[in-house]
Amino acid sequence: MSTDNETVQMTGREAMREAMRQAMLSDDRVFLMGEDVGAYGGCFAVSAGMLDEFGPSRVRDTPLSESAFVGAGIGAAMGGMRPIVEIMTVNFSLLALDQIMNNAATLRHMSGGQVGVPLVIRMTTGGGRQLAAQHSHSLDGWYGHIPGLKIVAPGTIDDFRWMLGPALADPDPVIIFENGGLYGATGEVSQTDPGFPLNRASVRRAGRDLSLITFGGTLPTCLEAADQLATHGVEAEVIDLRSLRPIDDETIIDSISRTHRAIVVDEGWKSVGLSGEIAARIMEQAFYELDAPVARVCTAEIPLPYPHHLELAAMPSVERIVDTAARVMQGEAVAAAVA
Amino acid sequence: MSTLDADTRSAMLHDMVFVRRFEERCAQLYQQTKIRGFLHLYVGEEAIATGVCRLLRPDDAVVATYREHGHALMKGVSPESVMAEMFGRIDGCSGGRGGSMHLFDAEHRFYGGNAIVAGGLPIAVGLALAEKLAGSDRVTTCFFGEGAMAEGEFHESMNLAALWDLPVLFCCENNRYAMGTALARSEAQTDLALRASGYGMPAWSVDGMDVEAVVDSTERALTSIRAGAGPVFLEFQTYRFRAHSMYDPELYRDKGEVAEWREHDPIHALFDRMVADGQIEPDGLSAIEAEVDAEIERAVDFADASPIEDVATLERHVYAPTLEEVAR
Amino acid sequence: MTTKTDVGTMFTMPSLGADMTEGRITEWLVQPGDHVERGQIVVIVETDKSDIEVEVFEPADVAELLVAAGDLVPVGTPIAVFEPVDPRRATTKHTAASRDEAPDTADAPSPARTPSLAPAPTPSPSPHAGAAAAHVTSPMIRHLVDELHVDPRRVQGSGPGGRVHRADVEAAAAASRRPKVSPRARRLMSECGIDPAVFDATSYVTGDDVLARASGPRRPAPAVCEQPSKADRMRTHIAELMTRSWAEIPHFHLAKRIDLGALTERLAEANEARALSDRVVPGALLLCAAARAAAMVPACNGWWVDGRFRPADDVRLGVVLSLRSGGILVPTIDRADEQTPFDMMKRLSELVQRARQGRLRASDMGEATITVTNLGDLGADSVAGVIHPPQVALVGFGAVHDEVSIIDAMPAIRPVVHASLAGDHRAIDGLTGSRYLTQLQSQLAGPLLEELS
Amino acid sequence: MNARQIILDAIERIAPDVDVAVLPPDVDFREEAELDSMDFLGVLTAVHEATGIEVPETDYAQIISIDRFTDYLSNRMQSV
Repeated sequence: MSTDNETVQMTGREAMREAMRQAMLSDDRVFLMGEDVGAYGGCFAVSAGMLDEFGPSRVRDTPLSESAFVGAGIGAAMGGMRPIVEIMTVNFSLLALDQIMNNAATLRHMSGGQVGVPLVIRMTTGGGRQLAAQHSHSLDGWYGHIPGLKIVAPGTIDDFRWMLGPALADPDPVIIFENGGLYGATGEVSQTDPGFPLNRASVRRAGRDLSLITFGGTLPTCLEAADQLATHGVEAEVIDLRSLRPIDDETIIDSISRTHRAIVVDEGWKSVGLSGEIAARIMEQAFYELDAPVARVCTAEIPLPYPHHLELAAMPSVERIVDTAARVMQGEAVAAAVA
Repeated sequence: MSTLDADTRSAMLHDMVFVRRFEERCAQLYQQTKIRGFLHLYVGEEAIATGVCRLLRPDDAVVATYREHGHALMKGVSPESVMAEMFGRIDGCSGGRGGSMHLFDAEHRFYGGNAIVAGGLPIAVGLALAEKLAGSDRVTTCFFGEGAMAEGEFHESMNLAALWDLPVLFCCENNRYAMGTALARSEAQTDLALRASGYGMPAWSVDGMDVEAVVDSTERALTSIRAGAGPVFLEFQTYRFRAHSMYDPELYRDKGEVAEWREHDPIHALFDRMVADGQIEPDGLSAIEAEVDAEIERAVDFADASPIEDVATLERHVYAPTLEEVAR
Repeated sequence: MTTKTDVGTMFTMPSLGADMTEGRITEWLVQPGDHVERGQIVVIVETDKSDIEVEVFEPADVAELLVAAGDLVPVGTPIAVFEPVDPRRATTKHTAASRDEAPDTADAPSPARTPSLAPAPTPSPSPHAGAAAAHVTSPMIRHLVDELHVDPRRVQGSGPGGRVHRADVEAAAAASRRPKVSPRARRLMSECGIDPAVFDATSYVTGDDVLARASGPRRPAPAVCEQPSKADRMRTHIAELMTRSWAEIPHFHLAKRIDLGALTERLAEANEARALSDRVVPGALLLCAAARAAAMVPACNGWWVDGRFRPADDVRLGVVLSLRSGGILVPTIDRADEQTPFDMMKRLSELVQRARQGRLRASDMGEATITVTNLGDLGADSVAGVIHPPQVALVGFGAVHDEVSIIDAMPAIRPVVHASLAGDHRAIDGLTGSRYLTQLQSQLAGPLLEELS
Repeated sequence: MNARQIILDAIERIAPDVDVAVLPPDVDFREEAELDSMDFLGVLTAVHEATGIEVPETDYAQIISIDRFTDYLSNRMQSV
């Protein structure tokens, strides 16, 4: 008899595959559509075996026409289906940005609330695998700018398993950003749905001196940085945003009213980015709780380079987080672009 | 081409006159600043919306463009709600939020105008995909101008629809000008039906100024689609008698060409044939116009009386209302 | 509360409660000429709630009493003059005139910092201020100006014709440096009425630094009307507090039935082995558990102020004591989460005794971070309390009593207590509240048991 | 001093507002005088100071009423 919080070990791709399988088994409105999701089993092998199990009608390989098949996903959702559209990586989603922004995000408003788009779009995101500039972008923050969309980013394997359900149940379009690095990572997955609300952040590690605010691929980096900081006597709290739109201000502000210092860690670029948005919200809502300026650790302001050592130097790293934390604890403003 | 019986003809005549007078009244209202923003009028192309929509079932879906008044009215969206929408009032078919370019009516499955050229095509393909997966024989009709055919989304949508045998009726309203660019200056291959056939779907050209030809072709196309044979592409040759929109000085075409096309006015073409067949009195047109004008005036009064939305509900219609908001 | 003057130390009327603006001297316990030691009670002060014994923090000789018994004076009014009697302090007495050099051992426990230099008045940089802007000549001076990031216009040349010397540059540098004070620190300074100048000009001041210096309560007290009788005053005070709480705080109530079988068994064993005077009552254990649970669930341990929750840094447990003559007193126990059951029993019995004699001390009346109302063994089986603002939670214990419980599917008589949590829904919600009650339960099963053996 | 008087004095010391003279001797005096566990401990402490006798918790049941407490105390006083 398994107790309700017994867990099982899974990789990121296995967790998302199980999520899709269970969704399709329990609701025949749900179907999967995307490039190479069927015969090939998914570019990152997330949907391996699903074509045999559900057949070509519900696991649909598409031509390389992002605008058309994302638009078709929107239309099918308007038509009463609950599609899961996989865009191979966020880098290709730019071809479908017109459909995502001008249709998916906006139809409900233009129609005075009559037309909803209950669609889930999954995209791989993030760098670090030497795929060079056009395959390594982290544009999760961009999409967080658009009213009408809901944006989530699983950082734990448990979230890879349990975010899809509520996303499919949502009457509005939800985009799930899956960091490619986590597909191969293993983690604990609870047997039953923990029922954690899609739009709430989670304190992954409690601490009292400093709040590390991050999401997705950089969550493991922050947890490691927090462990290192602990050896120096600095107890860092790690907040996993989970949702980039809406942002769970309450959890962030509650944390900062206890730690009084914050570092936002985002694999996107610093300029005009998500990290700036979070820093602004902290300034607006917790200014008088701050004992140091909010610091940001982001990817260097360059397209990601191919060489591994350069790519690692550009991206947020444990060292850069620990160094920034040390300076924040002294109340220094950390404004350097790369810092 | 079978000629239609008198009742059908007079109904279509009434519809075309209604759309024509509705659009002309909008032009006037625009000048009185009652309608703002962009306004694209359907004057001259009435036969297509009248002919095609007449054959659609209430549960068929329509996706149109920003030149959509005729399609909306012929698909059953009430003139009052269309006019109120252009006045930006809460009784508009989109609650006042969309305006002329974004008329929506879920009940009549009219899925809006789309202000992005070819932006509606992928959606139509999707709506048809849903029907296919649900195993229904409902058709999704997608109206667009010839300008859309230069967009990548046109190519991707046509290919996907053909590839998956989806129940889509692609209706290209070729009015010869994409805003200020003549067809020959934007398309290497100006035989649009020939291009469409390249995707492996039936495609032919139709005289968009002859409403009976429109009806005939649409009937054949719908029969094929409902039988599951996949999408059909119809190119309707037509002409807009007024500017692209209210801001357009029309420098790109000469007045002679416009006069020549006015000779093919779809309303007069049908009216003359009905008079010749003794189905209507030679002065019958003015009676229809008077009746239509009165109906349109009621729509204008309705729109004028409809209140504007309170700013307090500004942030509504972005996401689905939560249970509490619905209860409130 | 003492403030240094040239003559001696002015002893002022202390603020002894969040809502206190005035105090009446009930009785002086010392006379001019007496010597007092640190911690000695020198005066009894009557407040809305009760008479409070006020102690001194430094050894001193009583020089003069400024306010007679029975007089009502606002908080902060000097009420006596004490001559500090401390070898270290003695020397400063002679050179008290030049206060700046006196080592800053002021009453508030200042953090380990170098004595603060009051920042020299910054010369006004306006160009038309007498001598032309100092002309920086020698390269050495220019280098120094750069090195110390000094604005040349700020440097006042003290040499002939405005020549600039090294000392001038250094003075300008020192003047331009203001302490880096964080927004939180600035807020807390204004709330605690602390002058930024007390901090070293070169230091980086955080909120924690300010809290360390602040000793008095942080909240401005509302005005108090004329003096009804003491008992009535207490009643009106309680009435005010409770109505404000009920009006402002959106209460929610959660309850949990906790089995105390193991605990009462272990307690009986412990008591049997100890003398009567060391015997521990169950109430003391409930207080330990309540305090430790507050430490584990910080979201319940703090204050709702200005529309925001401010967590406390330690657990100062408010204990509601009902007086036999009616009315309640709510003294506090500092670092309540660190007390063993035996410490807690000792402190509880001291508090009960002092409260019943109406002789609570200033240190007993600190600002609670969370409050427990304990009806002891007489009252109801359970209680849903009213939160004491500005706190955000109130823990209620009914009487410990026997109930039928199902153990291994068999009915059994077990001693239980009904614990309840009243929560301020602006600050916390049901999840946090239930997390607190679960912590409370585990404290009563786990660690407290071992500490009893 | 007899046991009964010692007990009544102890109660009066802890609960001055109670008129011990009219306390019914055969009822649970803890309830009657509204003595909570702290007060009850105070009473036992007072009795201990007066007689040197400590009442263990296990004997609480035998001293429910003033009469029974008096018998219990006097027996303990004779046996010391």
